[in-house]
Amino acid sequence: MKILKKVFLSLLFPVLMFTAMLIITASNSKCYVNGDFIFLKFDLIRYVVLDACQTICVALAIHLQLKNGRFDFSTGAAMILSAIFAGNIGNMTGSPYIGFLVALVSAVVISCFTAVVYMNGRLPIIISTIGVTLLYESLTYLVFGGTGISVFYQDTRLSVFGRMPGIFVPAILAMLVFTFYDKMTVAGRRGKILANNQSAGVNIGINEYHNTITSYVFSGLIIGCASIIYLSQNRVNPQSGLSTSSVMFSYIVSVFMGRFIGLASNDVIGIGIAAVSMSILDYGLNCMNLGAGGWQQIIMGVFVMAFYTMSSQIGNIQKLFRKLTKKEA
Amino acid sequence: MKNVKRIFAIVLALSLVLALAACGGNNGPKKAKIGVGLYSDAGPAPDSTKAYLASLTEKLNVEFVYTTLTQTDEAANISKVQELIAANCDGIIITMDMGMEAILKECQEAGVYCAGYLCDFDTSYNNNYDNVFKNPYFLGTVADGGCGNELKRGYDFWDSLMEYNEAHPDDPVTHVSFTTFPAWAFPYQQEYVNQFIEKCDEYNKTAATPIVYDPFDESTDVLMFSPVDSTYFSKHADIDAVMCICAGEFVYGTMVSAGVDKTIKLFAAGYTEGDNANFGSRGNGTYQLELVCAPESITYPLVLLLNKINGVEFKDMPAEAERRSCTSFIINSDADMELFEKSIYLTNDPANALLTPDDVYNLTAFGNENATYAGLVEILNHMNIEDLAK
Amino acid sequence: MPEKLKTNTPVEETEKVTPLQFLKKHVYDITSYMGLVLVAVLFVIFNSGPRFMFNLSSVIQTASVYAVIALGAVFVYSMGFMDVSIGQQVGVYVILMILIGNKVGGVPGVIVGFLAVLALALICGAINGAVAVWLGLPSIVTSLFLMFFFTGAQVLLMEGTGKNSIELEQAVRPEGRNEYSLMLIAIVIVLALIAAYFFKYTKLGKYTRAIGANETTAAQSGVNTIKWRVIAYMALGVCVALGSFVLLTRTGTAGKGSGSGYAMDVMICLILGGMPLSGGMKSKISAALVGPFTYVLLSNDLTTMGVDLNWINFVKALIFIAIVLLTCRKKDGVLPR
Amino acid sequence: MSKEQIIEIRHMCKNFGPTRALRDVDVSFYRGEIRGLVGENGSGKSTITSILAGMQKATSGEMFYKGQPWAPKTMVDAQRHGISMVLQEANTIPNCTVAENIFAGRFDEFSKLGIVNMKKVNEAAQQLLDSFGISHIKAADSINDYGFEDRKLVEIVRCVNDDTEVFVVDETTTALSLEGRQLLYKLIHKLKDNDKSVIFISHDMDEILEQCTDLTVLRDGEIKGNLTREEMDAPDAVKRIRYLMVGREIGEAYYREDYDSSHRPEVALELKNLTFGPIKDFSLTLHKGEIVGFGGLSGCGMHEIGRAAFGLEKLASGSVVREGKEIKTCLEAINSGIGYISKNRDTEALILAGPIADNIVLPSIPALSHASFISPKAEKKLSDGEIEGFRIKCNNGRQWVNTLSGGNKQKVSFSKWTAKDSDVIIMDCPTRGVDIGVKQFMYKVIADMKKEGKAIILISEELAELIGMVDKLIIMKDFEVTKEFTRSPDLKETDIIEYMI
Repeated sequence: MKILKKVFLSLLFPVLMFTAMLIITASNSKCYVNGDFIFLKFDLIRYVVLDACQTICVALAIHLQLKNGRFDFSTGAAMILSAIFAGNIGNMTGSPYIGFLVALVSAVVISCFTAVVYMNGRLPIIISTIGVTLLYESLTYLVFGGTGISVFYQDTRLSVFGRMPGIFVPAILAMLVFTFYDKMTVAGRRGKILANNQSAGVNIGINEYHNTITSYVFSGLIIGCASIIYLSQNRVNPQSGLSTSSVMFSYIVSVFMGRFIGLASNDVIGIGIAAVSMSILDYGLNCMNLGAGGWQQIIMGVFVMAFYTMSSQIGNIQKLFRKLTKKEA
Repeated sequence: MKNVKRIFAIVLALSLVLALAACGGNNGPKKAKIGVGLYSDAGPAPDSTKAYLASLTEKLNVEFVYTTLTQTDEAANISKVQELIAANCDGIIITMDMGMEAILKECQEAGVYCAGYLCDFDTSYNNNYDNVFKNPYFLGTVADGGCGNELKRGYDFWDSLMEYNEAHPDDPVTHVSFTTFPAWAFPYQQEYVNQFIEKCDEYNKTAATPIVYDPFDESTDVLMFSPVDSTYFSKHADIDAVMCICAGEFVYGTMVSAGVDKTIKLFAAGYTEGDNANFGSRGNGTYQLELVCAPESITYPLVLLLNKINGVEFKDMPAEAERRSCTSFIINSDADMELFEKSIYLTNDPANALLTPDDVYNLTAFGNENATYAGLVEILNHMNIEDLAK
Repeated sequence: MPEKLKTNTPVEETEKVTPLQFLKKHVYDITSYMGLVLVAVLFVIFNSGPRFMFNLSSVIQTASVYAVIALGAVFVYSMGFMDVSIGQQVGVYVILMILIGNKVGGVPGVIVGFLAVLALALICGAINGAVAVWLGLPSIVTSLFLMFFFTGAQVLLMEGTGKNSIELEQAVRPEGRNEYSLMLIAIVIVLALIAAYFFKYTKLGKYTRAIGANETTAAQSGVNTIKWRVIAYMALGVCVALGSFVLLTRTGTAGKGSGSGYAMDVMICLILGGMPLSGGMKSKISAALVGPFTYVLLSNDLTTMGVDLNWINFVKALIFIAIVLLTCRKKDGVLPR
Repeated sequence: MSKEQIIEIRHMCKNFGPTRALRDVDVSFYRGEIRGLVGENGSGKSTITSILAGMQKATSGEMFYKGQPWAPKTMVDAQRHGISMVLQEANTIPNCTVAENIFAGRFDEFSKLGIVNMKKVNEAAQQLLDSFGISHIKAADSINDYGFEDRKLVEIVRCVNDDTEVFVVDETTTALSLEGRQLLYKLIHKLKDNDKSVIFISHDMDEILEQCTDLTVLRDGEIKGNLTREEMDAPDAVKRIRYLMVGREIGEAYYREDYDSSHRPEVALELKNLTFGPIKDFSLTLHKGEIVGFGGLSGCGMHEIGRAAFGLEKLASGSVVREGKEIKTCLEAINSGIGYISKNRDTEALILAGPIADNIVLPSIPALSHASFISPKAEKKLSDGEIEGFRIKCNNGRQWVNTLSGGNKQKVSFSKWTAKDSDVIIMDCPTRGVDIGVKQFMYKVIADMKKEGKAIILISEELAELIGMVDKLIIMKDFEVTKEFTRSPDLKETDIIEYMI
């Protein structure tokens, strides 16, 4: 009974989203081509899978640090930089697997560097991560001739991790890594304690440095997963002027939403479901030719606001849940 | 302390340069510095342009500084140009028609000449001709694909398609769709589509198997400089080929993720790194046409700028700045691609350039008394794929 | 205080402050001022040629936009908040000013356009300040919302015109370059004086700093925190509107990308100027003047010094990290968040 | 009786920048004793114990533990070797389970290759809780489900185990209600009886005299005296200890000396039928020149009444009225001349990261503002007047509050309202964590305020203070008023306590 309820509450949002988009697209003439209703096509599933997997990876990477009390501004830049390493080396060796490996390794190294700057610099996290973001972005102009990488996603042999079924490998890996870190490792448990009461955590003997670096190793792994997908789906351009922050901000919707949906189950499932929901929304907008324009941005903005409002009212909502369950009992 | 040392070193270096310049006499062209505002940080076109220019520095006694302009922010472009002026540039080559009037005011104020490359300055040409093209500090521009009344790119696409169908009689392309960049950025791309349609309609009157085209749809087929929608191939069901008037990369990625890269052909204007792997009969065989502008066409603005800087002028120099078309590489066969792969565009090796430093030197008014503007314009007509074979 | 309790007990001897201690205490201010002096000296050295005045006015043109916005942003940053929507707001405002200005025509058009934009900016300030409190959101979320909203609005507005670039018909800047520079300097100085007055000698500055230092305490000491949050964001709004106007005077045109990156640039300017991102009592208005000029001069210096384009960002990043290491480093205790 | 020495400290010094917190301290602790440590704020009590328990390092000096040199790396390191410490502030971690709270520092004992076995952790934690006789706390529950008392108990469980040889209680009792104190007293006496050593730091003289077997007095980072149980039982012990602590005669005048409970006829503040949260239908009339005191355990609702009177609580019904006007927000309260000294001094009453002067003038800014202009001169005059009047120890008004000692901080939060010249002042635990010298000063200020005709609500957990200061004393229990007393020399703590528990 309890499980059924959880499933119901978790699936409520994507189902609503799907139904809403179905109704909206069905009543929009642009969604019919030669009388064919394009919303309900295989494209939907393919798009949702490809898009959601990417979103899940980035959102989990952001969420992992956020859960540890750190808003890491450099996640986007780390992803782009490791994608450039992975893409170029993968392209030279002609192997997507080596590319994946390089993505993981370089993302971990980059993340650890972020952690080292943060810890040894003893700077507020937002300032230190803005600093390393500038640094990583500048490096995108300096490594491999400063041209980013464009051939990787074009080569179907290399871009296996950008398509089905290969895309499931990094996505599932990211989810496993997150769950493993969060639920099973000493570092994850301690991270939670530090996030909730930093000085008490330190006083009872948690080594913050050790904990921070460990958390960055894990978030690095997840960023590696994100970058191999990004690399396999997009041309990776060098970046400047904190432009990678837009990567962060566009995926943060799913983090906020996922934390809210995750109340009924857990974060990973919540973020997964949020990613799928947002992908359905995007696909519906695409069908109506609103996918890349101004309206999509405005809708995103509304979602950011709506879901953060809901998650900031989590306490009240939880109380409501409890009341409801008590009544039933 | 370090800074003091550095400043000392710089002062020393400066005085050395001055001394050298003073002793140098008037044997070669004047030392010049040219700022180049490219449209992108990276990619084969910027890279090969830089490689080509680098090969000219010694012979022409010119130094190049680069910056990147934007397509959407005038104020940013002005700042970039101001930085180039601050870096002591004597001339500036620009690739974006964004805030030109204000940029030229800056140039005029600083006494710096300006010329265009890879850009037809169409917005300025139509809306602001007096302030831009009549400005004495704007020397002219060169763009591929024709400017104004010389448009013919739509016909190139059609010819290329015909060539493909002749080469593949068993599996001809019979159903096509289009993609373009938005009209506000590239006003002629719509015209190219119309050219293609005109040819196609004409062909279908007589042809045994007519070629069907999906009518151009503003909301689906115009790309906002981002990849084509995932729903594009649902909206254009049953097509055999995409006539991509813009860069092919914006379509190819979606083709790959939609799994249609082996079944649908791509005719594209604008080469991206790696396209050659899937060109013609190679790889997935997706790409069947590439239209590329030779980086050597930058010779046109460069020569005009250097003439001004050296205080010389062609006898037949037109009174007002012109925009000239240059021919482009039309690559629509494996053989063409092989030739293209040997060009400076892909090798970044100036030895493969269509023009040697001496050639360029001879095109200038200071390097060759007999050099003419007509001669300079003429070389722009010799940047075809056939010219690579020579 | 009851009179008779006042005794003559001497207040404890004032400790002597050694120069070293003074340096340590003011490392933040000193670093930011030294930074400005250094880049200014380099600027003079590398631009000593005939183009000195030209380059100086280029710097003024670029930096004055940042300075105008930063002068407003100081109020928001001193509360420990930030606004990531500044860039997109600037973009939309510039476009709106042109559209309205051209529709109405002439100088009145420019004025009407500016007033309309000012009204819009004030509304955004109110949203940023009040809605966040009502809905219990961190202020970054409302500004994220506005960022998305204005990104969309800018795209839609420009698509509506069907052009890459729109131009204001009425000339809004003096013809001469030097006159233009003087105009900009005058705007910045006047605005800086006004902002400094409000920051140092009125409730606005005192309350925003108090809110940044401890919002609960401020509320329990008689500060209407919602009201002053809204007013501070509105002050930023006024400055964003003014900054948009200054930006418009540079080119007289606007496009899809106008204003992009300004939110981050303004933040970097303020950090370079010595503004703590957490706000509070160490906030200072001078950051809004020192920062922008340091930032722009630095860019200019690196270009004139002939640093390769690809390396400029790298050098800038290193300088940024070095400055924050000198100024924001927390000595002991737990890792800062 | 010679007791076995367990800890010896030799020549310990500790400097915080230019401040010398400990000056060449020599002290020993023995098995089977409860050693009280007293001294004014900043005298170095907590510094000694925190160095002992591994929270920080000494600048110089040696420590010996069980005869061996002792240099703990962290608190956990110390705890593993048997030295544990409970702090004054709440130190549990919200949003985590009880088990995580107890074992977070010791996860390694339950993990292999960095993977922690939560099941084992929960089991071990429950066992531990049971062994302390607090089985009503469940290890797997979230700590958020438990109240303040229980959380403190969890903290104690976290600190004390079978291996504990030395147990440091650093002002823990100030934060505890009577119940909690009793539990703690039981625990330390049990430890003492088991031949362990307990170090007990407190500001509460009665508590020290009741619970400790030995006493050490510190002043300005130096040991000023040691008292045995016999000496503590001597009739003038309190006076002697105070003398050692302050270094001068305190004099008789400590609390108010008069027993005149009259007040002026004018009503200063009226609470009419307040209902909010668990508090139902509370009414009170406060007159000018009257001190109304509230006493009770920390969770009895008295703090909430204080907040409500200042407009900080959202009322379900009823009203707070001053001079005919209803007060709904703290802003209205301040404007109508009400001041509030929060018990959470560092988080609510003061801007720690800011100058003293700015703190003092903050409520007075509207009055200083003329046509938007606030004169720096007027500000300085106002703040300097208060600094002088309150004898706040500082270099000048630009010095930051977080550099001040607890007592001086509290003076700053008092002076905010005297500067504003508020007529009604609500004080919530105004002397919490403040040393005797400052306390005496504060009492004098309060008494003078009464004479000036100010109306005062004094909420306190210290009964002696209430008895000594207030005209009318209201005792609360479980959010209800159980008894009211009027000022009288005969009022005894024992009369009151029964209405509290």
